[in-house]
Amino acid sequence: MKVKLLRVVAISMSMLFATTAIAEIKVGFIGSLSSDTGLSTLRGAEIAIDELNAKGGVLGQQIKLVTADTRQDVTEGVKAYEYLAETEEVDFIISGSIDDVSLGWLPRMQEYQIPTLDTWTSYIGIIDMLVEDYDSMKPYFMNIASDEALATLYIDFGKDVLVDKMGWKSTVILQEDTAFGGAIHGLISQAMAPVAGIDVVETIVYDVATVDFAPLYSRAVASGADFIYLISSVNSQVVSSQYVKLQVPMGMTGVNVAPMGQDYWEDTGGMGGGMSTLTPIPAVGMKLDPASQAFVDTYQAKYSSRPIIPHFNGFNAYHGLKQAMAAAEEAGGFNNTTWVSAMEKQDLILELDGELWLRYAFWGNDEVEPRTGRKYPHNLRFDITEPFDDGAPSMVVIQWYEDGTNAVVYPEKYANGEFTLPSWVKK
Amino acid sequence: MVKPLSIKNLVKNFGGLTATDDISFDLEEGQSTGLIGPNGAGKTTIFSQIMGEYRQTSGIIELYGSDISKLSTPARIRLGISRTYQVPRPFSDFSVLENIRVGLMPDSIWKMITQGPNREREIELALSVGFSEDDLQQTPDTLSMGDLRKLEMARTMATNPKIMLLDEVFAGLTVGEINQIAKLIQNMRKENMTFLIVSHDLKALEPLVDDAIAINYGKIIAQGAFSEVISDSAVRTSYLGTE
Amino acid sequence: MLEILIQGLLLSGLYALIAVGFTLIFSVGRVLNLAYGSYIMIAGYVYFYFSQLLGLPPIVGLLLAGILGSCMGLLKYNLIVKPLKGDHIPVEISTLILAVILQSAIILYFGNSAKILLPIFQGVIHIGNATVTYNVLAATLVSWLILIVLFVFIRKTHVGRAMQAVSMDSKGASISGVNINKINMFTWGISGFLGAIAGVFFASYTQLSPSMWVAPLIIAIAIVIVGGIGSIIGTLVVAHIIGFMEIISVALISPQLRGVFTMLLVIIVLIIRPKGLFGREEL
Amino acid sequence: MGLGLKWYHFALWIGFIIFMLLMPEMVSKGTLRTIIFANFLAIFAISWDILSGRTGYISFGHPFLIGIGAYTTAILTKRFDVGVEYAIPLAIAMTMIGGTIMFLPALRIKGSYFALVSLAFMELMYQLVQVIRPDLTGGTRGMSGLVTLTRGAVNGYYLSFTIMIIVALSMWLLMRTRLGTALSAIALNEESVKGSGLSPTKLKLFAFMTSAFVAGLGGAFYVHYLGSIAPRALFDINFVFTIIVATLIGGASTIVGPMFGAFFLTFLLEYLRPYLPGAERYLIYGVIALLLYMYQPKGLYQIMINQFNRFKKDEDDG
Repeated sequence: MKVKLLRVVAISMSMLFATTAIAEIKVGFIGSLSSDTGLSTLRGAEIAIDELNAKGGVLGQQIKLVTADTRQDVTEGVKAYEYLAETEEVDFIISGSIDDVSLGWLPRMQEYQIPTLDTWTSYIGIIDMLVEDYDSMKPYFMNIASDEALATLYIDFGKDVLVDKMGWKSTVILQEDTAFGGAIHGLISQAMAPVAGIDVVETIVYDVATVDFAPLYSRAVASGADFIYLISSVNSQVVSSQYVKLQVPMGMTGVNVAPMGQDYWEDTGGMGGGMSTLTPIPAVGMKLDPASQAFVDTYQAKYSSRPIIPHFNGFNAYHGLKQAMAAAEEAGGFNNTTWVSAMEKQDLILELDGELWLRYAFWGNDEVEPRTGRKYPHNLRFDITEPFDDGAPSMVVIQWYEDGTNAVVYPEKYANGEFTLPSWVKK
Repeated sequence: MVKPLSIKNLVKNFGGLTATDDISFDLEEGQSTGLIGPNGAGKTTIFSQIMGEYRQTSGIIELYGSDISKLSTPARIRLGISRTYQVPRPFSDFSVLENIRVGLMPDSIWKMITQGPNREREIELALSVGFSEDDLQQTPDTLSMGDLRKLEMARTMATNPKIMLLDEVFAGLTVGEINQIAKLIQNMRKENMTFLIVSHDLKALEPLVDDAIAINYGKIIAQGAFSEVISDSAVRTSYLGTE
Repeated sequence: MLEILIQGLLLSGLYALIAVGFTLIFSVGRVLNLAYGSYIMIAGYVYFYFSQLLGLPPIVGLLLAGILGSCMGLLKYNLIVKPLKGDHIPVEISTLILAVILQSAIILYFGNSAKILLPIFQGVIHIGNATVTYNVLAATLVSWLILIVLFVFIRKTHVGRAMQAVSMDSKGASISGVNINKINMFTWGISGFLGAIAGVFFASYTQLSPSMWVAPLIIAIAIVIVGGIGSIIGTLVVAHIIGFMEIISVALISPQLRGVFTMLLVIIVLIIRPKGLFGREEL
Repeated sequence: MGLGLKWYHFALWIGFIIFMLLMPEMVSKGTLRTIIFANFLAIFAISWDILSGRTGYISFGHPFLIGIGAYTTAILTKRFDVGVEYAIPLAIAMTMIGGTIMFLPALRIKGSYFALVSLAFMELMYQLVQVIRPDLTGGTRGMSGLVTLTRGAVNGYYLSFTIMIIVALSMWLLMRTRLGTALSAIALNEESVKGSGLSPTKLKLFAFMTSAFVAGLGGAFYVHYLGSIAPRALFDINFVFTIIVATLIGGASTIVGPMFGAFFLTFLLEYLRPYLPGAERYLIYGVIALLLYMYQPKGLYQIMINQFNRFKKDEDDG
């Protein structure tokens, strides 16, 4: 009896000691393993690592990828980060986390000081944390343009397209009740109205669990505005497809997360035509530079399940991971000062037909972006002023047509389609 | 002389139905009184009002001269009046001793925490109602109806009452068990306990009570010495009418 | 005003459809089936799989979903409710665990991202400012049809009256010769079927997602609580109270308080009238 | 006090505490981090057990209480620069007020109905936190960069274990007194408790307040361990699910059961991670939980007691 008991104890103890270290570079992925968002980042990283390993790895060692699932849950995100840091002892972390999940594990990043690259969240609050406390936040990089930059360029779209081209003067804002919705609403109502000359007639805030959008659309139609401005990130297929199903007799554009993926059409069962949204780049429907196109080709050859084309963060992960490894090569490791300064100097310019098309570089700690007049330390180096020769624009506007195709409609330089109204809307 | 329990003009309406219609009676110190009447006459409703489980529509209930009409059930029990139920309601997962333990507890969280259980008193109570040493750790699901009634008596006695209201104490019992319970009541009568007893079994009731109150349709129809009450013609017809 | 009336009627119809299967179990079996939302979710996915991915006709998808819902109900009754002897709390907790398991299973097979179902019936009509899709109209009509059939079934047929008897007093019913087990099986089967039908309509109304079981479950619970145990009429009336409350708060007050009013109603009713507004404890 | 303590109770507790204190010497930091979460889950499960396991008032909305504690201290420290030494006691006091609010419906309703009201409380709180004053609560995204009390796995481990063991031991002792018996009696038959001259209202209020105290304590330290707070993760049916399942798998109404249940569940989940990184993990975990619960609704505690009794019987026989 006693021998048996001892054996049980011995086995359980050995399980506790289970992990061992091998000489290799470990990259940790943190994100949801069952969402398009998470999978885009994961697969972007996988392809980059395959390519790097084929060329001999980094610092003379092979790169190994370990994953930690967050299930898009904040607490799971903290556990996942701890798992990567303490059990797997990774050198670098690439993240496809959504806003609140990133906010959840950020205190752990500050504690462990592990170089971390976020590819999906564009939450300006995180960049603000870098502004306030650069020292503890410096291993953090975000290679997607943050909210502020997205919104600024979007207001230009309002002026150039909605007012000048469509002749719209007033809007009714349909906003989901989330922090994201609130932030975008603030930018739109305070800047778009005065700058672009669009009058906000009414704002309708709805609860994200809303089942039935018919009364909301009725209210929007009754407001008498020229078009609906939709702000939706959670369950945005529902609000989009109900717009189509109900054939709401009004134009609609805005910030809508669901149409940002190529799977949107299948997900809505084709009930998604006419929808337009701003999206970070590289967007669906956008022409790609050769390097990014090659990435997509490899991706499609390698993976058969959704997302059929990686979302923007897949590209960010692919290019960003290579930059992070290049920085490590230059700095001789992942030290939180030498690696950080090497990473800050990374600059990848991707050209299409001789023009600057995409740029992966970062704002420095003290640089001020001229148009918004503020600092964006470690945020992607975006450009929000035409003719976009210093960097890629922070966003483009895409539209889905009723035949299931999509195209970029703004800005001019990237556009390959026209902004139009769905067929059931009377001009 | 202050009466242990004094009921004055008790009325209870349930919607349009009058369950207790202007009932008044007193209990005498150390006396045992039978409360009899046909099914649905309102006996249990009177018990429930005395214990505060139902609030009376009007009327006064006095315990040793003070009005208890506004007090909660536990407060009334602490003043020295306690009842048993027609269907025993033990704590199903508890042993016999634990069931009694709940009855013995003071209604003070502090004392519950700081003072341990009084095991001697628990055992004494259990044995006094006729449990054997072997029964003490049994749980109610293994007990007979008679044992459950004994347990209920013991838990009621544990609250240290001066007046006990017993509701159908003999229902569902074997002759042997009836005798056991009867003996227990007789012993307590010797110790000057005041009783109000409801029972259908008039024969078993007779030796246990001095007086009786007969009610029908919520009204008192006869009151006095037990032998007089049961020979009362109104009482006889009320019983014959329903049985 | 007209559109509030129309939209209110439509939404309430859907809510009544969602709640009725839940009500049945609650009145006959006296247990809350917290995995009820899973019928709704799984039915949506089954319909999606057969009718949208494989291209079978909608009615086939709907029936397959219903049959599967029925089977799930029977399995749940035999594997969970019966072994636990219908004890309320253990059944509630195990059905809650089951719901979470089913959610993981769906994520595993279909992924986490939400999908939109094609409408079962295509097309819209405009009435004033309100637009009504045929799909929602159909859901409402089906809901009314099911409620009427169920009402008649319970009053007029032998099995229905036996269900009624069990719901009022299962011991009494058992003494008078009703086979409780059979009636329970039957009820769980029907409830699963109804839940599944409601699920397909609910999903085609909103979306498919692995976490979609929570919202309809809360609606069903709210309706049953406010309505009180059981009565079909009560379910219908309260579905309309909650449906209209929601439409009115969205249209006239503040859309973001949509759910708050429902929750407040639930809490207030439970505290003031724990038996519910129509708590007659019979079907 | 008549706690009925035996020598082996002392031996087991002291053995357990020594074993746990030596843990940082024996295991990796990653494992320690896992145990920290287990410690917090144990605190929440014990809080649930005091209320629901004991008195039978099943709470499906326990995050309502935990959330009050967590949000109070998060808001006080982040927005008003209050020191944690004041913020945490205030948070606990607020949670006890929340416990009193949750207690009010329990005056009138019980069973499934109470369970549902508690769920409604959680849902209401979830909606309110997002809508009312997002400048204080951080709205949907919650808050990050909150004060953390410890740095490093070892310190976090010692702090969380200390709180957990104090809570567990004191509640275990408390529930061995006659008060524990009286609270259990409420679950068995509230009418008979009244009929025994005890006020169920007073007892229930005490159970709610104690449960809220523990939940507030746990919630406050939890948020200062995480360094962030997010409403979506807190007021989540999955969180409720984990707390309840931990308690039930361990053995409701035993205090030590929920503690072991929390450890069991956390480790089950973490050990599955390397083999099943994705959604399969939760499937397997749920199935194990359901089977265990169906097999023995009284939990691991009861299984262990049964094993112990069988072992003892074997010894006696042999």
